[in-house]
Amino acid sequence: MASRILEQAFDPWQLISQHQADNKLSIQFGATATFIGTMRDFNDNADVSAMTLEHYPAMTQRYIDKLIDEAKQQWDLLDVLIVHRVGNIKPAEPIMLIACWSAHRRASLDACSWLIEELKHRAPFWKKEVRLDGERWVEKNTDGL
Amino acid sequence: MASRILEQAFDPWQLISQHQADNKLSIQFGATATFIGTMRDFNDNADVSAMTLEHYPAMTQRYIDKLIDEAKQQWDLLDVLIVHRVGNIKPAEPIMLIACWSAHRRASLDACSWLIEELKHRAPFWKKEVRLDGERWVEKNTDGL
Amino acid sequence: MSIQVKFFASLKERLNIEDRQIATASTAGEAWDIVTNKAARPDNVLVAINLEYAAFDDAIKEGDEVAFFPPVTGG
Amino acid sequence: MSIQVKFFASLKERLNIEDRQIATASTAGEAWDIVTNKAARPDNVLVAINLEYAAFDDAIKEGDEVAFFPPVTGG
Repeated sequence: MASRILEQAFDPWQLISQHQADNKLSIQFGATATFIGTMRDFNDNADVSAMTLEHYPAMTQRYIDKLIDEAKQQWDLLDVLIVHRVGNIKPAEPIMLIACWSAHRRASLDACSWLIEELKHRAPFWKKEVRLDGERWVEKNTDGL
Repeated sequence: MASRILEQAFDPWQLISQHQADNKLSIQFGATATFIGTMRDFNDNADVSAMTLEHYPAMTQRYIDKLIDEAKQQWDLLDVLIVHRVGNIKPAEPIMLIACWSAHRRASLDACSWLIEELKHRAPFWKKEVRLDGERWVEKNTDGL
Repeated sequence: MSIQVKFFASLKERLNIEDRQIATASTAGEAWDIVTNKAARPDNVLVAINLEYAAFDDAIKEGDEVAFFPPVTGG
Repeated sequence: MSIQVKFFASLKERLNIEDRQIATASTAGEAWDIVTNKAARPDNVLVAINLEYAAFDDAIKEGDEVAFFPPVTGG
């Protein structure tokens, strides 16, 4: 299990691949479900040229680790990797990576979906968009979209 | 959109990364959901040392492409990649890769889950396990596990 | 022109038939009977005609490909 | 010992306060009032005490860290 807050752009597939190689998941996992959230260049129809992600460093790391613990209690997971970007983000850069490994598919898929919503609606991160018409804090994440 | 049937072991993260680089998904996708099914070394409590995946070549490719079309009709997807292994498979080797790209998270997550079940329960592939007690055709995939 | 009849996986091994050509048959079920010499049909056997799922009663014609196989177990 | 009070994101910008230390306060709400000079509390403001979600009425003591922030928008 691992979580990282990164201030630099990252390659999600490389991080997942590396995590899987570094952690001896051996041959017990049959299922890997992943989700990558990436910065788009438009939101609410206003062009967004960049984004700043602020967070509450001490609480963020703790909160994400708590989410991983809760996911492990709810589902039979062999491993979880969560990476969340902070700082200045450009379009097409990944913002969030969630990867769950389990013996059977339902656990990793359900845990991955649950972690997405928890990270979006509970973890202390805040997005500010740089738009054609100026900067704007994102007030609310969409529900389940 | 792409689908491949492979007779050799593949690195799922490398294939997803390559597909994303090759296809100009530009910066419109905000969500990528993936699922990798990997060969475990045990099933029904009997050690499995290897597996052979037989398929119906002409129908398989056509059927997978049809599933991708159906997924595109049901969800707002920007891209889909499906890779399925056939032939002789060793433990820890990936069997199936599904990756879905969409603007918003729900489409890629739901399409990915749907494609898993369709591939497991409808696409013409058959697993034969090499076990301690001999070879055995897998008679039925588990339901949603 | 003839009808191509194929068997896969456990069904292929059990019947010991992989691929046969027959001159004609009016339904997939008749093709089964001709090729297997009227072997009993397992309850769960699946049928495809020209690479699409079909039923034993579905009509076939010369030039078609008919396949019989057990429940699928991919993924 | 003192109480550390933090503000984040739009709340930090609007109040123009990032980080303050106050000598004492009995609840998170009292810490808000002291630091913001009794600014109105937005309906949706969130409170954390020692890195855990809490409420304005929750008790605090010296040495604690209290944070106020708007709805989160990560992921």
